[in-house]
Amino acid sequence: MSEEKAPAVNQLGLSKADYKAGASTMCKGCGHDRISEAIIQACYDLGVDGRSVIKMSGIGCSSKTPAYFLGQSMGLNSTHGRMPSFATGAHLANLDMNPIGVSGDGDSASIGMGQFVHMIRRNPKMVYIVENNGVYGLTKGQFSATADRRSPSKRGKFPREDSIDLCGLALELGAPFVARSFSGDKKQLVPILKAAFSFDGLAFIDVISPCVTFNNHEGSTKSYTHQKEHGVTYHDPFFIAPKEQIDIEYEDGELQEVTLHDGSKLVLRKLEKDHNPAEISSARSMLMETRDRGEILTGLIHVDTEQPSLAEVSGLSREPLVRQEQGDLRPAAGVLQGINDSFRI
Amino acid sequence: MSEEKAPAVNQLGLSKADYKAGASTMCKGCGHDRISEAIIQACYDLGVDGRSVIKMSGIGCSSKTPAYFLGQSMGLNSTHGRMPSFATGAHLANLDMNPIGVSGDGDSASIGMGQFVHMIRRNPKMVYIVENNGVYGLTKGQFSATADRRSPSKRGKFPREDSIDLCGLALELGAPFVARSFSGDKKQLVPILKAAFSFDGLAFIDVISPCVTFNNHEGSTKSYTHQKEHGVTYHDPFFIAPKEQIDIEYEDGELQEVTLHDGSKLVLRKLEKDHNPAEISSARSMLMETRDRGEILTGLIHVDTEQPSLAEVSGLSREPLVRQEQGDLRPAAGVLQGINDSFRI
Amino acid sequence: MNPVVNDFSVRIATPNGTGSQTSNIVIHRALLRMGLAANAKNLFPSNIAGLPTWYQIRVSPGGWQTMAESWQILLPLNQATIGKDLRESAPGTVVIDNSDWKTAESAFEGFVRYPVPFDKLARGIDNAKLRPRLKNLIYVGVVAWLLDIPIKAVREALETVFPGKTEVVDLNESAAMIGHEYASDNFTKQDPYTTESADQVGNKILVDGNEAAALGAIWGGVSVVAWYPITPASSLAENLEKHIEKIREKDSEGANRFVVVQAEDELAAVGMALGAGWAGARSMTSTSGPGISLMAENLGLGYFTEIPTVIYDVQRVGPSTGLPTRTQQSDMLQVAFHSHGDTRFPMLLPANPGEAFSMSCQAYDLAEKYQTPVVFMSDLDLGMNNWICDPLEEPSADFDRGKIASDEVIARLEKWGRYRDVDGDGIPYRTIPGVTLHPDAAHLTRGSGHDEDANYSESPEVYSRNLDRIARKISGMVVDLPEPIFKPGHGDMGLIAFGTTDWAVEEALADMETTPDYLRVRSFPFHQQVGEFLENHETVMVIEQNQQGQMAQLLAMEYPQLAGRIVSKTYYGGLPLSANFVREALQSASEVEAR
Amino acid sequence: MNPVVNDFSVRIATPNGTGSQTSNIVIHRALLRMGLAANAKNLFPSNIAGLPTWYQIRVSPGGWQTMAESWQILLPLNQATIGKDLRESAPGTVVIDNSDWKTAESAFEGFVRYPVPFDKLARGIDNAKLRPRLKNLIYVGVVAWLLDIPIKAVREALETVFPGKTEVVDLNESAAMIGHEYASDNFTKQDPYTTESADQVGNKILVDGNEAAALGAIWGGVSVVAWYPITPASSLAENLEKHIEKIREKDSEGANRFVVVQAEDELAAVGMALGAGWAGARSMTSTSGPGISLMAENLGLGYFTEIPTVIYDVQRVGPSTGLPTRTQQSDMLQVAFHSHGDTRFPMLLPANPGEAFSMSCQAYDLAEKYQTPVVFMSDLDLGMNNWICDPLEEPSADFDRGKIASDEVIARLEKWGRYRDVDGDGIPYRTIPGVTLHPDAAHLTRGSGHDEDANYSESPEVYSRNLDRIARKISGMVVDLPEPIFKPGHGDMGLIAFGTTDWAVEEALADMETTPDYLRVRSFPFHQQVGEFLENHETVMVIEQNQQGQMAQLLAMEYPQLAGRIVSKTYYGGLPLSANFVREALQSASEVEAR
Ligand SMILES: Cc1ncc(C[n+]2csc(CCOP(=O)(O)OP(=O)(O)O)c2C)c(N)n1
Ligand SMILES: Cc1ncc(C[n+]2csc(CCOP(=O)(O)OP(=O)(O)O)c2C)c(N)n1
Ligand code: SF4
Ligand code: SF4
Ligand SMILES: [Mg+2]
Ligand SMILES: [Mg+2]
Repeated sequence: MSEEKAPAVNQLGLSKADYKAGASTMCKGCGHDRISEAIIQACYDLGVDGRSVIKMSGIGCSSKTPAYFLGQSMGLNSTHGRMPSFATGAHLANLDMNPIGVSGDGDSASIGMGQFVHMIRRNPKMVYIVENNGVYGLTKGQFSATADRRSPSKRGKFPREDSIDLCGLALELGAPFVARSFSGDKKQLVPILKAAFSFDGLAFIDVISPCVTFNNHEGSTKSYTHQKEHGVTYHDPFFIAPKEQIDIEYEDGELQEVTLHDGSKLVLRKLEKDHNPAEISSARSMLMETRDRGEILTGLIHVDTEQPSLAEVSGLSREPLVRQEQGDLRPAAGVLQGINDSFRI
Repeated sequence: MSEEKAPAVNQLGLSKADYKAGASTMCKGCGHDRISEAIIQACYDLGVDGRSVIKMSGIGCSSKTPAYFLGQSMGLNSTHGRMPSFATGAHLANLDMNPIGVSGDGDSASIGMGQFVHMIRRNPKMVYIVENNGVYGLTKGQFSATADRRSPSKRGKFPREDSIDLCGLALELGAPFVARSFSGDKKQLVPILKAAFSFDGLAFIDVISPCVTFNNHEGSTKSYTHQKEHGVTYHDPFFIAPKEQIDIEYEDGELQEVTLHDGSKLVLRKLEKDHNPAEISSARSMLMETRDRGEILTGLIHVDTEQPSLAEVSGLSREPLVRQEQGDLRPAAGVLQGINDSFRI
Repeated sequence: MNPVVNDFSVRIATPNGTGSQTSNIVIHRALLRMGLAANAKNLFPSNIAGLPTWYQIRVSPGGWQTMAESWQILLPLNQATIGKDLRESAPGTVVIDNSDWKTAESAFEGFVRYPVPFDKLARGIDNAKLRPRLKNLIYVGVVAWLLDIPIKAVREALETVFPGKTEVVDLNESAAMIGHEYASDNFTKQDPYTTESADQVGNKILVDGNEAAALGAIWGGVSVVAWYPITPASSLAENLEKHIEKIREKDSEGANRFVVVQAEDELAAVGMALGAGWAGARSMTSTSGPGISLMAENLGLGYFTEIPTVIYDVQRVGPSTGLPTRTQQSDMLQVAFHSHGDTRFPMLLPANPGEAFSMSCQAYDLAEKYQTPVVFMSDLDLGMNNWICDPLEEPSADFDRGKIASDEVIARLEKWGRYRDVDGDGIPYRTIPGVTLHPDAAHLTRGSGHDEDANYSESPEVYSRNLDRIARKISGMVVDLPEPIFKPGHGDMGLIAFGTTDWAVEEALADMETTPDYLRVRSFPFHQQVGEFLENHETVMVIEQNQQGQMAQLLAMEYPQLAGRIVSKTYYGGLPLSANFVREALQSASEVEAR
Repeated sequence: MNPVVNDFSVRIATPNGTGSQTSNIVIHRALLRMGLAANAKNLFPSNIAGLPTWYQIRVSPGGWQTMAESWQILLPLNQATIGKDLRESAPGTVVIDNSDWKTAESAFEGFVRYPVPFDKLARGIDNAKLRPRLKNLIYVGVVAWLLDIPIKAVREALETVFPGKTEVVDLNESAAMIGHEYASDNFTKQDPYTTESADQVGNKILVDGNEAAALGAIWGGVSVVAWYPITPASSLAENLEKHIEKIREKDSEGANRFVVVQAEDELAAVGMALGAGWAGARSMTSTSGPGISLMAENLGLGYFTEIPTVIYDVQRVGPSTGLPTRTQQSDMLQVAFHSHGDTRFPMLLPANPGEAFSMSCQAYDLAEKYQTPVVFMSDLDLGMNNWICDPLEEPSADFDRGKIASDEVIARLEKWGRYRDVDGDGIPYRTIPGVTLHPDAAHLTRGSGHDEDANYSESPEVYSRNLDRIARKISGMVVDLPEPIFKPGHGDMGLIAFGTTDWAVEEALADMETTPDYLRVRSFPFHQQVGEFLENHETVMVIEQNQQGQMAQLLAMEYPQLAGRIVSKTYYGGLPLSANFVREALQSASEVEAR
């Protein structure tokens, strides 16, 4: 299986260190650092060329993390809540690049809600990660819109509103790839990330990522402990790259396979209960049921590989726009003449 | 029943004309005008004092309509997509007032998505009407975010993205009062509006309101014809004010009653199929099922009278803030002394 | 009575959304067919149907494209405004009214009246379904009779409006003929106004500024367009989409070499434009007042991280919603220092469709060469009204993509850093993700303090140095920005204007004896010539279309030593500026001087 | 060696988020307990833990509250910056370093070094769990030894920091004593710096500007607060909530007479504030750069529809994300002309906590009296640093709610209209929904063109008239806005500053022989005195904390005739301004004059 002991270099001949970047300035133990590690692991395993990735983010502790992974990739740390629009523009400019968008719960669910919703509708190819800790870390611990009503702040205050479930929202909006994971569960997060990279469309991943400084205390529903106690999942996922030999034996019905656009597969080993992420109704009811029970569902919640991506519906050339030259872009001599004629009096 | 032939004056001694305002400047036949009429009718029937209402709106044809109903009420025509925040502020300033927010699909689902979502979470007492025509009327017919993918523009272009179902979104966000109606169906819209006025919390009503100038052509899924052909409902509603004598005879199980905060009732006469709007799961499944069948569900979709309103969770005085005087607001003599002491070195 | 040939304005008052716009355009087009450089201004409300609209067509010997303050011929065909329309007309005005309305006779006193029973005549239109729209054509016929416009010209105009639809043209023509016949049967000409064919237009074209700017963008190589609808900017992006679909060559698979995205709002639109610019595509967004306000924060990011993109601000009357369908030049101060913190945005100030095309095209070079958002400051009058002007000129310059840190460049430079001032001009070398592959190229662009190598820094020195370099870079743009245009006069007074104010100035100066020296500013930051112009004139009047005198204020800030010489004259009622305003402004100034 | 008593700066370099902040505050507080007007500046990064922070405490005979450019005592306790910290220190600086780090001896050359084995000493702390935090207290003890700060003062400081927690105080004190003992056992004093109790503070208080402004808002009667977190503004709203919960009297049912809403963003925050202001409540929002940019459009609505509200802009270093935890005065131009179209926003310019309190309180009267958003322009240095100042003064004036069209007023006025200029001062009478019940009161407030009766209008005359009235109203505010403060000097030069720049100016002027006349501007639009000041001085230097000289530019715009007299001096590195900068600026000017 691909998660077993990694070789010293990957298929590109790169070592894991080649996927790292500057030293993190997160607090020690911050969930966000674990997500950066998972991204590094996934890209290393997949043999991604860092130079084909662009890292996009908004503002927040989470949004700083692109400085701490994939040092060979360029990135843009934009404005608060606006990562989706910057990423969409960058994506359209160059379809060859693989955007990873990193955001926070404040960044996406509060100020960025509008862009979050509309990015899902547009469905650009992109991995969209929300590093969800239920607080504004960088501004020192105010509630975000994913803070649960029953989850007190360190000072014992409670949020006045119900929290937003970004996965629920994404499902309602028709997102084609909806997953949730936990920064403390690399075993689950890494294969999901790999599947997300292989997905041609918006792959949304809500990652519960505890803020050790402001929201990891008793009673918090975004703490490491809470997630360990209340997280549920219905699958053990593992990822198989197109080239990998599949030598897994399995009983019928125990495993579900999701074949992604580039031919790779996410294999889901069923636990306890049936849940077929390809069926939207199954996804919806799983999410609602667990939510009603106070559980936090993780894993691949929904996937739909049929939905056309933004580039497709835009009829966009596969040759990146950034590579088009003056000869491709400026109309030929004579065309202006014709236009002038049409304006003639 | 309350919808029978209206008397010449209502309980306040006001005639219907007292609930009108300036002449409409909408296009002839515009759905929005019918909604204004329904608001006038509902307020007249309820005997609302116009001076206890504030009319809030954003920008668009729809958002202009507060100039055309309830001429005795004050109103604020704010900026594009920002009605929710202005209305929230005005509401908090004076809990005695009853805000009616009027918005468009462009105003609420495109630029205003963030405020729409967060207003639902906050749950201020207010009637929130989206006059939904699937286009930007005032800027001449561009697609809005509620334009269905299969619904062409007058020039035959199709939207590139799936539409947003504002009722679905409201349900997912936990809105306590979710309804949909049709500007062409006053019989349904008026009682729903009355129930909304009587509701202590956010009463959201998505009203399909055809734009005769830009989106009423063949193929459009927001046309009068389309709504008449594809609209479905499971209830005939009627509204009973607290003081009204109930002399309706009914068979058990045929009628559902929703008792609202002021003691009035919305009575739902069952059609065809069972749907209990007090059950969120019933609401969800009805909405999903009809949507999947290409139908547009109208009626009261969901109601939850238990959810605490913004004023409640804020512990706000029932005495309106605007009526508080200097004596109530400025700390007593001596308090500053104490504060200075605490700052003493 | 001597005939007045080719020298009058016709004002047509109608409710909007009733189809009268077609008739108005037909009259305008018919005059154009006669070789007259007729100008038309559309004064429309912020509404879809039913509110007052005025359409004013002007024919003048000089072929002026400005709106006159008065009119000689009035068609008060809106019952809601007829009283006001008549009151605002000068004695002797020719009035063509609807006699079926039974307006009090007294209202027409002092006018030359041609009463037409439009409602009755309309019953003569066979096609009942189209009758409400065709009814408007009747007044076209009456006007044609009045001004002696050949029926042929009317038909040709109809053919331009309904290309290839002979049946529709026939229907419309016959409706017009109803009016024409009624007038020739019932009226004798009592007024002097008439037309004669002439050769005022020659090779000229008729186009509005938004369409010209849209074409400029295509020639400038734009490939990512993100916008959000707003009057008066919408037609810029809409025309761009329409044309680019046709004239931008497809790739070998027939796919698009561009993308146009209708964003969910202006925050997203400018975000997409900046994202695309950052990734290396030529990108743009277009908007007006409220939208430009919403873009403040993101534009500040673009300025400080040095991302090329082009913003079109088609100005309308502000503040707030203001008069969304009226014209103004009142976003100047806001845009110049947009966003919090120290910024100074380059602005292009086109005055006519030719410049709208060329400056729009050039904007992409400027944005990429100087790695900054460039703001194209148009206005509703330029953007949405049609102008007779010279044909658009093929740009002579090739794309200038500026300093791109290709792999070779990085290898060549001793040490490449995203924000290093290698050449001493303040302009660093930028990378393009996926194109620049050199291992040193990667970095994270950020709006927070950063050093020459794009690393995070909170050092005061690094911060100040960076800000200074950017300021130097922006100031350095003058060598490539459109130069001011100097037109010598006789007086020792100077006159400064910009944008569409130019048309009124040109017309006013044309018939003055002692004209001031005139400098038309075409960009910000200002060229040296602007300072010299202030130095060379004791008094410099600045005429502009906003309340505060924003250009005058910008000049005072940039040239404090000379600020005392500036006299600011402003119009801010929202109508296109008239030559008369300029005349009176200059008059008042010379009076001041004479005292 | 003569002792240097009560005249030095101590600079402490640590990584943030390690608990060192407590130790720093204890040192500061201990000096205050001695009666010294010690000032402390916290230079912190935009980060939660691990990045470099500096804390600089200054004791001076004058009790100056500005930061000195240099320091006499350095604690380089951050391994990431020790090299830089030492390099930046002047020869002779006293250095207390961590000798366990094995820093090269050579780095300490020229300094007076007291090496302390902090790591080793820390092992002496019993409480293993608290050891990492308590470890920081060791250097408190060393500093106490060095400066002869009585242990009693340290203990009292700890009691202020941990009120009522004797156990914690004991623990901390004993940690401090480890350092104190080590130092007294191992070092002999080799430097001259020491302290003595004094009476510099008297009745004074210690408070930061955000807390003072928050209290001012409570005294000003704010009842609807909507905000979105952002450094350095967050603590304003947070303190407001904390205090108002305690000191605003509850109603008879124990319910709140206020509401604080954490909005989803700044667009919503200002929308709520304006909605509440429109409805008749006193309302506010607070933010910084990026947030103030996002408020542009809605503030324009507030300006044009004439809605009272108060906006607090705690300025930080821009543009874009800039240096979010550093100070600047660089939003001046943006705010003055915020939003598209012609606007001119009144700004209050507090320089110290006393003014933060009084101007914040007054802002609500101004907003309601003049029916406009009023912007309170603070900055990070004022807002987040503690200042020693006079006690806050109970406001003497009662609420001035301005012209409210009550039922009686409407009945009395011949014809009431929301935007009628009844009194000739440009200020109309406003209604309060639900309170004004007169049948004529109802109207629809709108951001589009409107006439005196709030009806929709596209008339150019109506529009211009309305804009002119608003401009007149805003200009008329000067009678109530805080006046500039004039401080006569000797030279014939003038000096203008505003906000926190004042502290550095005051200090610089105190020890100069020939001082310029000094005018501290405290609001915009400017008072007549400002123009007169320019008139009375051939040269007026304007010192401010931004790159462009934004105040100088505003002055040039407002007084073009006198603009040539303005000399602009700017600092924009983000540190609190030093007196030395002012001294050098004045020096350079007098050199210019001498030439
Ligand atoms: C327009 C704007 N408003 C406010 C801020 C201040 N701000 C910086 S980060 C942040 C919250 C970030 O929270 P989240 O996205 O959850 O990230 P986290 O730090 O928790 O990872 C805020 C409000 C800003 N930078 N820009
Ligand atoms: C910030 C901003 N952007 C754009 C506009 C232009 N605009 C006015 S109305 C409108 C769309 C309105 O559509 P909708 O809300 O659906 O209302 P409708 O006219 O269809 O009733 C737009 C984009 C604006 N006024 N403000
Ligand atoms: S404050 Fe919270 S989110 Fe930010 S780095 Fe620290 S632990 Fe992580
Ligand atoms: S354009 Fe459409 S939405 Fe607007 S008034 Fe006309 S019909 Fe109604
Ligand atoms: Mg967070
Ligand atoms: Mg609409």
